[in-house]
Amino acid sequence: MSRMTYAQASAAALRFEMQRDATVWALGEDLGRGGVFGQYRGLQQEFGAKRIVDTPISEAAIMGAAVGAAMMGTRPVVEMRFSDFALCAIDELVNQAAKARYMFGGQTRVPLVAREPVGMWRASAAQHSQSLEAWYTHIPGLVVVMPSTPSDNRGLLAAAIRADDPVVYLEHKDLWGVEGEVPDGDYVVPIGEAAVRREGSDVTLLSWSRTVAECELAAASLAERGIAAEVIDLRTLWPWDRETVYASVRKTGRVLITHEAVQVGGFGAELAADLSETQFGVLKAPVTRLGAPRAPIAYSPPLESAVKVQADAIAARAAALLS
Amino acid sequence: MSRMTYAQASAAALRFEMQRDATVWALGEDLGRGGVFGQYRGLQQEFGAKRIVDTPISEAAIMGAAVGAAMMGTRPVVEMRFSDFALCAIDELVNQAAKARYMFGGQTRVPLVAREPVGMWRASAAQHSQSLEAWYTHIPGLVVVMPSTPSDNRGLLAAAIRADDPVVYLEHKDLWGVEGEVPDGDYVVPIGEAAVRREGSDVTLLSWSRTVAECELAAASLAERGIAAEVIDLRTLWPWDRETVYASVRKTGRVLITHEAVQVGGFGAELAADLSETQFGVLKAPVTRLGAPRAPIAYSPPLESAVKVQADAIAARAAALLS
Amino acid sequence: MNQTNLNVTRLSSQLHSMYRVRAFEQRAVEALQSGDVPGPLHPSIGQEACAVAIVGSVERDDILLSTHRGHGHTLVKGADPEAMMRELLGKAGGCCGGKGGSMHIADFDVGMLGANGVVGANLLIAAGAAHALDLLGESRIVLNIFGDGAINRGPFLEALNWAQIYKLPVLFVCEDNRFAATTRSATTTAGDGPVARAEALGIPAEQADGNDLLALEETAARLVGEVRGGQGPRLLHAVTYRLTGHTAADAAPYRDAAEVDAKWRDDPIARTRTLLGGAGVSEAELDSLAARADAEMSAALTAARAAGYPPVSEAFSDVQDLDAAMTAPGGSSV
Amino acid sequence: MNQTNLNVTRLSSQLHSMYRVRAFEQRAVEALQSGDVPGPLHPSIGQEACAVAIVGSVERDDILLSTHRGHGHTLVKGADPEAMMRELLGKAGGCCGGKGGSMHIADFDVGMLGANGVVGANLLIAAGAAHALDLLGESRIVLNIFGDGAINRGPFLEALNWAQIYKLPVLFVCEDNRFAATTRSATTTAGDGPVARAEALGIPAEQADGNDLLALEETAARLVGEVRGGQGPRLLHAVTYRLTGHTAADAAPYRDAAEVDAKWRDDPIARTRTLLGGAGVSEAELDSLAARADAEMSAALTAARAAGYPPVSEAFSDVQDLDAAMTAPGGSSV
Ligand SMILES: Cc1ncc(C[n+]2csc(CCOP(=O)(O)OP(=O)(O)O)c2C)c(N)n1
Ligand SMILES: Cc1ncc(C[n+]2csc(CCOP(=O)(O)OP(=O)(O)O)c2C)c(N)n1
Ligand SMILES: [Mg+2]
Ligand SMILES: [Mg+2]
Repeated sequence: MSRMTYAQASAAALRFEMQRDATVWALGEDLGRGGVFGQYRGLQQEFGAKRIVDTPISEAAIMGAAVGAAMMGTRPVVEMRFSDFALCAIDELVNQAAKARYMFGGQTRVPLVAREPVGMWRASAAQHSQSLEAWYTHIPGLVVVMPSTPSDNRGLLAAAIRADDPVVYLEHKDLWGVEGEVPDGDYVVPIGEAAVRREGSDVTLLSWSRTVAECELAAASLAERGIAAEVIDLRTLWPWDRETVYASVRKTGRVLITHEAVQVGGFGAELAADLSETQFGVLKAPVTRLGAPRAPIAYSPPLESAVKVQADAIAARAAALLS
Repeated sequence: MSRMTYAQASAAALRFEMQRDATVWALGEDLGRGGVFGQYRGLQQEFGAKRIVDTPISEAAIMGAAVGAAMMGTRPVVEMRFSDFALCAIDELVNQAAKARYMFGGQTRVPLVAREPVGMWRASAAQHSQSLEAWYTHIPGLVVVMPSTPSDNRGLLAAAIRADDPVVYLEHKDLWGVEGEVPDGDYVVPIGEAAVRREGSDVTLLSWSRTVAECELAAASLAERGIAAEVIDLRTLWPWDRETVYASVRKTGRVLITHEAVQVGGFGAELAADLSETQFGVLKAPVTRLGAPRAPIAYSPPLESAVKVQADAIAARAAALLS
Repeated sequence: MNQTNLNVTRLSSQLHSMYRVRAFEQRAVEALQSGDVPGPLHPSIGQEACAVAIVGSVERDDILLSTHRGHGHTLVKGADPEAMMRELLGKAGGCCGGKGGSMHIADFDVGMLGANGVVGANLLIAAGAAHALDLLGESRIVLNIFGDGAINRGPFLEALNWAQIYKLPVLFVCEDNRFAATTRSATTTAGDGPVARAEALGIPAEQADGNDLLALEETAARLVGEVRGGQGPRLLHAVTYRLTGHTAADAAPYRDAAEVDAKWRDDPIARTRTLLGGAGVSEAELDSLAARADAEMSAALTAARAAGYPPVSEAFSDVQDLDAAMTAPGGSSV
Repeated sequence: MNQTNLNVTRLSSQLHSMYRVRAFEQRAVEALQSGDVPGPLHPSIGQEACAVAIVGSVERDDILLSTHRGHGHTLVKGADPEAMMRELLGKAGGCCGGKGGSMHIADFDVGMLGANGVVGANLLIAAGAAHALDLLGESRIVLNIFGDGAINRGPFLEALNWAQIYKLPVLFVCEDNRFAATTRSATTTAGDGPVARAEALGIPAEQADGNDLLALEETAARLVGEVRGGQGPRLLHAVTYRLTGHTAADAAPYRDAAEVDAKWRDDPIARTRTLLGGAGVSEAELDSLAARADAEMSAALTAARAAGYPPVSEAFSDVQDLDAAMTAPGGSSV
């Protein structure tokens, strides 16, 4: 175990994978200076400019080249800098990477990882704050991962790099500096397994990414009011861990799904729809969602906060499910 | 009233709006020869090449230029040819068009219409068959419209062109040739109003676009079995007509939501989540969805059919809700 | 071209190859008309010299990325015509198992990494394939063919810039058939075209007559040599003409019959045939090349027609490893 | 430049304008350091001649589209510095009501249609704005400024090709400060740069010293005249240098102090000051220009600091007309 930040944990994972497998490489803007969030710090010095590649501002080419390079048997780790800019490379990800294996009848695989930092962070405003994970869950061929802790960022990035299909890997910008204990050596967190962050029997708080911490705070405050909330960190959005989630819902009979993304059409809708249908008989209250309003994200801090899903609102909503 | 196809109805709408308002114009590839589906036939002859603009294969520029032109007070109608190619212009639609009004604090509007033909049609395979309406419903600032009949294509396209915000206007390729009676003159179908296509009290079949016709077939076959299905054509996905849908669900207590898009993360998830929550007390059965499996769309006809949501499956699912 | 220098054997084999491409396209169009091809078809009739001269100038283990109009390229790269025809008909045994169709034809065994349904997308994939070859220290190269319409999409700039800054082994080929669907690409293309654009990026580039098999081959071979020699990317602009419609369903009423007639007189097959005739090859021998090609492609079509469709379960395979269980009909639902 | 030809009054006013831009940036950086600017800030220190000479060469009712590094352009176009400063601080009365911040600064009243957070996106919007002017038969023109990093994104190609085929009234300006964030753009840019790329598209283009106010103005004015005259698009490549970090938080350790020191000796403000000094303007007069600018921008910052934040309800306004009721906290939910 070593203590490190979420950003450092991702660098440790990439470093380990690059040492382990010579076909792993990374490409993106400013990587040679450590990347905009320092998550590539030291790697170009260690692996050289051919494996940690500084690219032009050409998001379509970064992703498109990764598709070609992946089809040729390498494992590119694509850095999109802000997930918002990944919209400049959506054709390459959705029409090419996600479909190549299928379209060509299984002749090829596209083992790339698209790292796309998401979320609100320091008043970055409408074009630098989005969380569009729901889009990727809707696209056949894509795996969608959203780590919320340093150790998961180590273990899940390793798993993503080893996966043989394209993985959309969404780190949260507000988590880069979060510290935690991270296993050393060969450490992999399997894709598709949720983590129960806190056990409880009254209500399930289902979330991922930065909002998990808000759920943990909410659960603590609910505990003071005598409500035992179970907090589940989904970690992988597709394929998601039905077993763990269903077991929790069968126990609590109440679910609040929360996420930072816009609520309308968010991945919470998929989960709510699924749980409302499959757990119809066991639900003691309607499955409830709490996401952002359907508005772009403003720059001004009080306006930005107004659309952020926070512990108080989560606790209030959860409590309402029991009243 | 005139009898015309869905494609002709859209041309009639555009023609009427272009006669009515000199700031309306259209841009896209091959429009001067009528567009790939004939939906612009005759318009360049009538309005000239400056208002029906033949463009290069530059989807990003088509959409991006429309954003700039809309901010300058014109009303561009963007033709994306296949909604799949609109992925080459997603930054322009989602980061620019959808956010400009908000980001600039209300200083501007972006009254563009993005026409993006969707859906499976004649073995077009994975890159020419997608239905990604759910994506757009998730983006604040966008209106999302999906007409299913010739007369709606006349009236809704008119409404979309007159709207002051960006409208994603998704016609279904398999409907181009469908004929129907279409009102003449100044005809507008308000955005945000669903249509009850068939009344019934046992189960609500909620759908849009091409799948509405499948629901109508399913309803007819259910009627033979003594089940009275109500068929609702949502027509506008955002903002959707809660009043009409809620009223139907309150009446039937059972809902099957069907769409051609992939079920996971489809707009059906949003509707199911909303209905499961808001109608919790009145539901006699779980809200159920029927969409495509999470797989790309294959070329070979039997494989393509296998992922198509069709009347038989709809009827079977609906019947199961009553058993 | 001094006819005494003609390598008659080689040129005959190239003419045969052109006939194979044409016969394949003709059979495919026939199959479309008979209702056997369910999806769109973009024939390359009139552009066979490009396929034969350019694709013929790389090795079987080199990599090819092509377009929606890629049957000829795929065939010359070495793919089996019957597997291709099965693919066009959506049948089992198609080179993509019937899942891709004409627009996604591919045969990875012969280095053909796919046609593409998105104009311009293949340039980026090609740059990336070349990037991987460079990273892996391989000596193979990438051949990337795209149309005159593709040079106005952003990926053209991004891919060429990319290939040049990393000095990647890729030959970009703009196979210019003068049309982008129903639009004359000259009307939507600013400046002097792909050569000027490549040169502005520091990439040596050449234009050639795309219907002159021998000149084209000479140019392509030279550029391939430079790319293989590690000199970085090159661009070739091959000017040809699309003798038929954009798709097999397009009667192309937007151009004069006279224009097309004139272009038929520049048919690369006829030109090559004339060369061989001039070198003393008999009409009968030349006809037999055509006949052999026709027979081969007719047999391919017959076999494809006779083949069955893939099992419906194939609709749900090859999606991704991690959620096979979740890719069932009805999606994630119960 | 023959100093006897200097228009001292005009040049003094231009120097004042440069001082205003610099003072605005310095106050903004100060405000960031004091914690008053919540978001990212990209100062244009060292690039003031571009703002003053180029933006100064269009009219107030012409249209401007700029980048994330757009304070100087916006100010010269005529925006109110206090409204701009309020915007940077996210305060009520900001030119975007506090909703945009530095990266989305805009003032439609002075034809400034926005900075942009997506590198390269503004070129397409600019082409479209010019397209609308053409369609509406107006004589105004569009000025579009972007960085050296933007020329490697697809929109550069698509926008220039577009503007040229429709002969649109737009002046494209590559304000080349040698860096794209922490990367020297020369290392990721193939070929000879924006002039060569524009010329390959048939667009007349010129390079100029971006720190030489008078030469730059002369070139910009000429190109603006050609654009206004209906001759179609033009491109100007202004070569300058980013004297500070990419953002106000970037210490730019990736470049030598010596390099930066040398560039400070090319500071466009110092150069212009020298010209005026040579023409007999006293140090005291020159200092007073700087002092006036400092005072104005300090006042703007003081006012912005004193201003309140917009009401929280503003988070939910200006989204779209049709679903105001649905844009409530909690989204679509009950
Ligand atoms: C991004 C994109 N836009 C539009 C289309 C529709 N489309 C298919 S082929 C074609 C014309 C392409 O012209 P060109 O590149 O010259 O190739 P050619 O068809 O002439 O071989 C168009 C516009 C597409 N497939 N992809
Ligand atoms: C599409 C996109 N990719 C990446 C970024 C991140 N980014 C912001 S500014 C910048 C550098 C831009 O360089 P240049 O165009 O030269 O402008 P400068 O910052 O030098 O003014 C980058 C990479 C972005 N905003 N948009
Ligand atoms: Mg062409
Ligand atoms: Mg720069």
